[in-house]
Amino acid sequence: MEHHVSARVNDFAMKLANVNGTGSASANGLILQAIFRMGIPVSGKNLFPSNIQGLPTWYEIRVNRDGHVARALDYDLMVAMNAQTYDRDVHEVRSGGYVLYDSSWPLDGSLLRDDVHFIGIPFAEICNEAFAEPRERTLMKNIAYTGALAALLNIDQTIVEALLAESFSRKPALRDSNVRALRLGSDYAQKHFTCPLPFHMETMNANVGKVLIDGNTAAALGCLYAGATVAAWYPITPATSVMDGFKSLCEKYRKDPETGVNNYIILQAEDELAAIGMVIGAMWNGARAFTSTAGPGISLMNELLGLAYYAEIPVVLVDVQRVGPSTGMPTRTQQSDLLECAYASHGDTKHILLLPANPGECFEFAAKSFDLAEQFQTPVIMVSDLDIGMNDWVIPELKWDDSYRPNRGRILSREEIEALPRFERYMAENGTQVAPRTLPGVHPKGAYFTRGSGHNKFGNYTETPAEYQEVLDRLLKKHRAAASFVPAAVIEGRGSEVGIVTLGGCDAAVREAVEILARRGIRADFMRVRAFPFGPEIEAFLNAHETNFIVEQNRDAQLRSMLTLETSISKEKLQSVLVYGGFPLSARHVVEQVVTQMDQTPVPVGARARS
Amino acid sequence: MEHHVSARVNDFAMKLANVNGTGSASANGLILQAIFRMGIPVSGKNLFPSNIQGLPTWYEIRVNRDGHVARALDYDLMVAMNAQTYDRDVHEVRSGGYVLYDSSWPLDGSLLRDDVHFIGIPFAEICNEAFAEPRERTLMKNIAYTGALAALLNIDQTIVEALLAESFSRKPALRDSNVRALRLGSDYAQKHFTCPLPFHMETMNANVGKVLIDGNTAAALGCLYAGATVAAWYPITPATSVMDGFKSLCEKYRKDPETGVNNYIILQAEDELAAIGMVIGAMWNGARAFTSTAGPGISLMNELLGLAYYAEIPVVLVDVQRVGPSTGMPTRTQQSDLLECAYASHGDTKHILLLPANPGECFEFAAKSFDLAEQFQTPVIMVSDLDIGMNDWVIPELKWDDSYRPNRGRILSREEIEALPRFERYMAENGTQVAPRTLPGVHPKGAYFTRGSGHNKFGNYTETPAEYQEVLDRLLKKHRAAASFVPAAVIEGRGSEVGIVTLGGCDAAVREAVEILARRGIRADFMRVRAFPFGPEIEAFLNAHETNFIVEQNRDAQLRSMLTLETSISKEKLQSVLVYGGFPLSARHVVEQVVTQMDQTPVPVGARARS
Amino acid sequence: MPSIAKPRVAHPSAQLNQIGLKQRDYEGVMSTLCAGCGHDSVTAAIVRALWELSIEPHMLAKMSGIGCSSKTPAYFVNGAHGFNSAHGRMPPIATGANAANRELLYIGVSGDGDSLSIGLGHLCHAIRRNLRMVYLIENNGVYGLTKGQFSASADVGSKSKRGEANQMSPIDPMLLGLSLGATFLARGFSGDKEQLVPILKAAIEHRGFAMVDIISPCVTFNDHNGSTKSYLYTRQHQIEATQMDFVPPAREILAEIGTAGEIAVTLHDGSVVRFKQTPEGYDPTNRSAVSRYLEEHAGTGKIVTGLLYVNEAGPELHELNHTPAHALTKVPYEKLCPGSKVLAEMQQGWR
Amino acid sequence: MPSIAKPRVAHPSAQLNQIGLKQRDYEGVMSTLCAGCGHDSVTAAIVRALWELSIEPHMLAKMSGIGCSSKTPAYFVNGAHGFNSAHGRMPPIATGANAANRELLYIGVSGDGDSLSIGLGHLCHAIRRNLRMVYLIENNGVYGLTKGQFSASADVGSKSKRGEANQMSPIDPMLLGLSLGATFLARGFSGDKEQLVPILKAAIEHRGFAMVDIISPCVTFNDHNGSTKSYLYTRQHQIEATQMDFVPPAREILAEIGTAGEIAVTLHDGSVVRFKQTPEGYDPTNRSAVSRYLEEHAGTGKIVTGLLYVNEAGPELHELNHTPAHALTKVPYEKLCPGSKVLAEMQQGWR
Ligand SMILES: Cc1ncc(C[n+]2csc(CCOP(=O)(O)OP(=O)(O)O)c2C)c(N)n1
Ligand SMILES: Cc1ncc(C[n+]2csc(CCOP(=O)(O)OP(=O)(O)O)c2C)c(N)n1
Ligand code: SF4
Ligand code: SF4
Ligand SMILES: [Mg+2]
Ligand SMILES: [Mg+2]
Repeated sequence: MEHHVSARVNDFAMKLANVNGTGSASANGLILQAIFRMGIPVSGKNLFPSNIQGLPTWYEIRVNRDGHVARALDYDLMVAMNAQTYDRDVHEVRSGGYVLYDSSWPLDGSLLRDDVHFIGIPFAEICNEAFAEPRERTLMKNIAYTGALAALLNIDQTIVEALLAESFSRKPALRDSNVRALRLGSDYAQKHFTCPLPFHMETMNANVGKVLIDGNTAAALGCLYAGATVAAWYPITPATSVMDGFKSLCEKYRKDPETGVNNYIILQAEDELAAIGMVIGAMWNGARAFTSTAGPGISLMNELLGLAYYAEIPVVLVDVQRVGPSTGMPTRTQQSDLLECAYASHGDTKHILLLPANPGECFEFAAKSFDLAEQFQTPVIMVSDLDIGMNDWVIPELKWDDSYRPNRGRILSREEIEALPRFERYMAENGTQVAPRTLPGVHPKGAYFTRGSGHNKFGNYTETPAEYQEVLDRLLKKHRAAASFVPAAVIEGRGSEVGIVTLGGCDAAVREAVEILARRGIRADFMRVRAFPFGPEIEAFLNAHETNFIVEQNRDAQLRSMLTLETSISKEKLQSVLVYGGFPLSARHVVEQVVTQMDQTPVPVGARARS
Repeated sequence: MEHHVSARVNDFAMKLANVNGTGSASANGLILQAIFRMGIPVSGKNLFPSNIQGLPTWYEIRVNRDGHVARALDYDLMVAMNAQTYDRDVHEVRSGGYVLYDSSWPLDGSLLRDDVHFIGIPFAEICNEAFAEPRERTLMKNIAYTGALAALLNIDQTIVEALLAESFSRKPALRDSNVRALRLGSDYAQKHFTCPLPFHMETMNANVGKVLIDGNTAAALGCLYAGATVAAWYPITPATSVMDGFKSLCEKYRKDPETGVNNYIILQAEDELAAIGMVIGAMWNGARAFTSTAGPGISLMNELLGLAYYAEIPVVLVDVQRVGPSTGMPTRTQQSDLLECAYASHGDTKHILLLPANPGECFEFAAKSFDLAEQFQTPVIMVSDLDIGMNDWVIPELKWDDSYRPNRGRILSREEIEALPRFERYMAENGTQVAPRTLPGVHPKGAYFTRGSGHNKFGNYTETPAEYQEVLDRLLKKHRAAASFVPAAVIEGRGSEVGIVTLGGCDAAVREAVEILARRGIRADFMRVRAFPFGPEIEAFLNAHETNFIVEQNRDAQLRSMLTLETSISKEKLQSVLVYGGFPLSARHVVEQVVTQMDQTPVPVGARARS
Repeated sequence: MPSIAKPRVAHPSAQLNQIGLKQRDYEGVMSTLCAGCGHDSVTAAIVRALWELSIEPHMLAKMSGIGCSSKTPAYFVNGAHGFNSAHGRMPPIATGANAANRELLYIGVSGDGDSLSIGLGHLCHAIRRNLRMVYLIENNGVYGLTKGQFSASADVGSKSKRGEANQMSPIDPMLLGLSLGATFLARGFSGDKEQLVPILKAAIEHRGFAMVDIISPCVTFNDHNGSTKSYLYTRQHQIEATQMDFVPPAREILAEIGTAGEIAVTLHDGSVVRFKQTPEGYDPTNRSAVSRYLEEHAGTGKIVTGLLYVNEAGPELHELNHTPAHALTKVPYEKLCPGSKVLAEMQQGWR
Repeated sequence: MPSIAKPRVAHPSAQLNQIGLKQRDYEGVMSTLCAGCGHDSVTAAIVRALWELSIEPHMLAKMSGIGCSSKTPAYFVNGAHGFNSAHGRMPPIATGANAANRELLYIGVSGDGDSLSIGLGHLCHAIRRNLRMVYLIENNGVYGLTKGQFSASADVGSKSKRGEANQMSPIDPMLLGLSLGATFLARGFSGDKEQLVPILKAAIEHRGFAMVDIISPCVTFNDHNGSTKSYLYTRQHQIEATQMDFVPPAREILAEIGTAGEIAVTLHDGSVVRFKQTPEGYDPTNRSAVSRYLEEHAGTGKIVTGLLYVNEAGPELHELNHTPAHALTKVPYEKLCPGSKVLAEMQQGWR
């Protein structure tokens, strides 16, 4: 039986199955980067285990000339390098697709599928012949399959070799063996199989002005550029690389060239309670400070987030979400900390959330977090996720406006304090809900006593209901006032009766879904929420659509819940599309659920008719 | 100018202003108890500061023959024993009311009000003459004003003396000086003023079969009767007396008469994270265990509540709410931990909440918490508050059904395990969402590995989306299934177009408000929500009313939010009445807000017309 | 699906212990740790100690926090319940478990991150309560699972894989424990099972909190030059404070014990541990001498191993609380509930 | 609205210090603590120490957690910012504050509950970081604000007002600190201002974490017979380890110092603290001697007071991190932001 996949250029998906800790991650990154350099829209998704060495790990690459690079669930090619998972890996290839495997050992006959092409290359054998050291043999197997893929998919081998040369510029011997392995793989493929496969790549020009970067590094860059000097953290996947990134950047760009001193301090805290405490202390004292964490850390930070909210202390916190509850699946992605972040802490509390969709926004929003936190004297949580934070994304080059100066909010200068008859901490200025603050060490007249216990607008201790309430009510108004300052929702299309609403890293998959739905005759407008509190455009969009599908990666419809509670929109207008197994979203998930729900529920007539 | 208050029997309110730490609390409790023994419906509300000694404190007593004993805001009598607060205290008496003050020192003329009667009794002088020791003088002043009140209000003095005799049964000298002070006060009042005042008391028979008890003691009793053997806690106002109560009870009733050993253990933990951890460990191991805390503790317990939810470990937690956010006002009441408790922890989580309204329900629900926690293998949070927990309430005597046996849920016995081919931890039994569990120490075949990380229904580690999701989805169904087992809402009245919905300690004030509104021509039905997840009766009630006013003591309409999210009711049907200054609710608050909102918003026509 | 075979202890695998079990009956699922990880060696030592002591598998409860080390309870004794809880929170969870059922043997496995950072307060209080359990710190100076950050036990000057040197003074669980009144302190090395197994056995028999600090190198993130917790470094710098052979009650074979400079420590249940002191006159029951000895060796770069301190007199949690000798979970409900009559009586006082 | 008058220190109230301030310029709002609370005496000692050292009020930051003790920063130096934070979390908040601005003087006031229970882990790590601050534990053996539960520093046998005896061994912050490498350890008694003021002054000058354990009786819940933290008990059992008079840099008045058995400790900034040793030969810089001395007195029921240990050599947080000599908050934004050009350059590498 012959099965064909149609010949397609720059439009396919492949999945690479490996064992973690064997060096495959770098090889896969190399492939991604090579494709990027070929100017083709591409994405790479690392589906890795919570383990250091020895367990199955996958990497997915999608190439799409139209720029749709959300996760594809239909794999044209499976690179099956992990015998432990052959079974499910072979099972996952689309009919007519290809499986590339290590034929050093015979493939178990039961694994074979009629409708799939098997390409066996004896990578282990080849590498064992070519390399002596066990460690090298393992590592080079990865480069060998990279070579084979270069041949099979028409990846520009000179680009791959150039990348190797860059990586090993100071280790020529290593570079040479890498190149050797690469060629071994490529030559073998060329010799034994028709290259390239029907789906393959050709150089394009789509990546001009673009870079490959992960969201956590971008967030770190945002913090650097915003002028953060104090960072406190406790290690946790998938947030750790925010701080690793910040540290590397500081080591390069924050050593004072004149004095040699560090114009920053990074505190590895004893736990997350301490990390957020350090940020509170530093911000109280006038520094720009931040911490980064994931779900368990957010839970632990609950109490102090309430303190910062109530005592009106700026805080910047980056939450890189992973699968919950509890330890959950630390290396898988989800959007399930929204409610926890929005309303963190006992008592009546609301926090500002920024919801980036990609590393570009991680950079932008991280920087913006500091302005908002200082402007509104309150915690700002940038809620990212593992998919955005730890995968490399192709995005337009980051830009910085050199005229930017931090918006420190209302901090009274020495002179302003001097001029006051008396400083009263929680007295909002006319027309704004924000009360000017003073910093320690500036002027004794500016001194006040910060507390998380009941206080009145003068900053004095109170247990009087009216005085307490006056301050608490202002906090609510202040939170609402922030709606005009946070990033507005991204809205595309208008006039449809169906709206599709999403957030964060779902962006690409949902946009693709909107296109697919349109092709299927379902017209929908698109909105991506980018912050909480919600601006008026969000309410207007939801209002303008009979049905809004809220697409999000959690079980409990957390964004939909917030939209229900925090806008005046009838909840009947809000339906849910929920995908929360832990892998990045694919357009297919969205399309299927939207179609099913539209079939089931009484849908606005126009929605289908009009397209 | 003469001002009169109408003569009223068993229908008035008074407020006592004292300095805390001077012994006034016991004197006020004595008055409350005496009125209780006179068979009159009564309530006492302690409005005390977060301080040990020297600050103003108030006590309010309301007497109402019809049983309306929610907080009254109109004081017929002010007992002004604290010169620091004369000003506001005198201000608060209703026109025509009375102020009783210590005339040992002249009253500042500026404090006098024309429309109020001042009764000066030189308590300090009297006591200084009668008693030598400074400590005794301070203490006896309180008993002296008690005596004066007995005369002025017609409190049965023999009852007061009997109470003193009971208290000091083993200290006759103390009893004698108390009685002396009591008579000094009473005699002085009798001699110098017309006694009783126009409003006063007469013996009734309303308290047969009733007791005076605070909610925290009742909760402790519930835990005792449910068979809790392990308690872990960290001190915090207003939850501390739950554990103090449990300890006293255990010391009395849990010492094994045969062996002399303690059939309980109370662990004062190092913090709240530890306290909840200890409960989790004990419950995992098959004991009935609980902890009690307040808002800050709930925040700190977030992470481990998620662990218990996800690993399906029973937990019983009593949250005695106080004013938030942060440290807030620790000695003031609020209902602002609802959202935090319902959705505690990162990731998708929902917890069972029980919402008692009075000490009777604290007892009942505390006991029930254990059954529910074990039946559903999940955290159950009894959300009480300071008003319920720390004030003495008159309630029907607590009853216990001796045929009660703990519902331990599905715990496999040694024999059941033995009979299994293989134990699989998270496999729900047919028809229920609950998966039988095993306890350590029973059988090696029952052993499994409990974890907060991703697991499948077999109890094995997983990172596979479908396997993870299967378990997470069952947890949601399990939570929903609990709706049929939690206490149903209390519903009164039907057919009105307006519903008034409340929870917890607001009960009495809202019922009174419903009556007042009816007298004003606004008919409304009443519902008190008693648990989350919400049963079908809640949805039906909300549905049956055009407008539902949700009355609660927090800023952010937290119960209304939960009703919005967790029922199918249009949120347009739900309006809010919010009172959150920290003192117990009064009917007046409710009536005023309902009337204002009905005037402002387009209200169902029938609501006013029909009454 | 592990990449590596479990390290097997060399012994006749068919040999049965007193309760008729083979050593492999004490094994767990296959390890998914890195090949060569010190923690796997500790697992093997635990298996052996439990087997030698003929512990009934289901009478063991395996407790842990989060970390590579905290995963290991899955790798021993499948027939025992295990609880891989939350980062740093194992001590309170173990406290609650033990409070409920004192009849089980509790073995907690933790890491230096889990115990000395996020869980430090809990650990100190478990020590203070003298909770009866074996508390193992698989100490590698790094956070293994989160890929190599320094932990609070990283030594001054120790270098991370990135080349950075740690500068803060390490927390030594033994010194800390001593200052808090710990009743059993021992240190071993994952690579030296001959010393570790008897230490574990003594810890299991100890009637109180038995803390064992086990230097257990992380081969992936902390076994390179410059690290003071690497195999090489540890082997070179290890000093044996005491060599001991634990003798369980049923088969006290005095013949196996060395002769010179011995000291016998009588455990609470009557079993005897005998020490061969390396430093002349070392006495693990003499608190101030132990303190002095540890103080002298602190910061010298030398790792003192062995049973360092033991005090069998301290009352443990249950003794302090006068609970029954059996598990609280065994007290029948009828004994716990005072019943309706008592309830009515007690309410007489509330009128 | 306090019930009690503030305890006033007897001194000519008009006297000016070097920066022209009166002692009352160092006072705060009126105390709302119980009449006679030890914490108020500590407040008075702080006022005096700050006045004597001529600290500029606004250059002080007052940090605390939650508790009666933690309220006290409101009662001194109105002209300084204060932060009454959350229970147990003061150490990290102070760490962050100090990281941001090292130019201020940080005085943290905590209680034994705040520091030794809920905040214990944080305290240990602040010690480890050698955070430059004065950390006072107003130690009364109870939770005052929550009405008298035992704290972790309650001594064995100490009885609560209810008559219950504590049975767990207390955590001694001094022994704990020593085991963690603390660089300044002192103990005072709230009732002995003559000893406390110089201790506070030395602590203020210390370049690192200066922990002062101050026995400060809770007159309401822990000053009765049976309690080992009561005034009476403390006065009877107090032993002076060292008497000292701190001499600040500007006015070193050697004449005030006693003569026999003196030892001078040179603080990092050159200021000199001289000790009068009560025990012959006591040397607060000799770690192992200190350890031995404390060890000997631990559990004897005798409270050793004085400057117990000092090590001026340990690098503090900022030294460890090579930050500028001035506050990080003073670094201008222009120095912090690498600018658009650098951003473009760095992205060359990400293609
Ligand atoms: C609350 C929380 N914070 C952070 C983490 C991330 N985390 C997992 S393991 C670990 C440290 C493990 O170090 P250690 O205890 O030394 O164990 P090792 O892996 O070195 O054996 C951390 C920080 C977490 N799981 N939970
Ligand atoms: C998270 C949290 N848990 C509990 C409390 C309640 N609480 C307030 S003060 C305190 C203990 C105070 O004891 P200590 O620190 O010794 O101070 P003291 O009052 O004795 O001076 C506690 C438990 C709280 N405020 N926050
Ligand atoms: S990372 Fe280190 S500690 Fe973790 S399994 Fe690997 S070697 Fe062991
Ligand atoms: S309760 Fe104790 S510690 Fe608190 S103010 Fe009163 S005396 Fe001081
Ligand atoms: Mg470690
Ligand atoms: Mg205290």
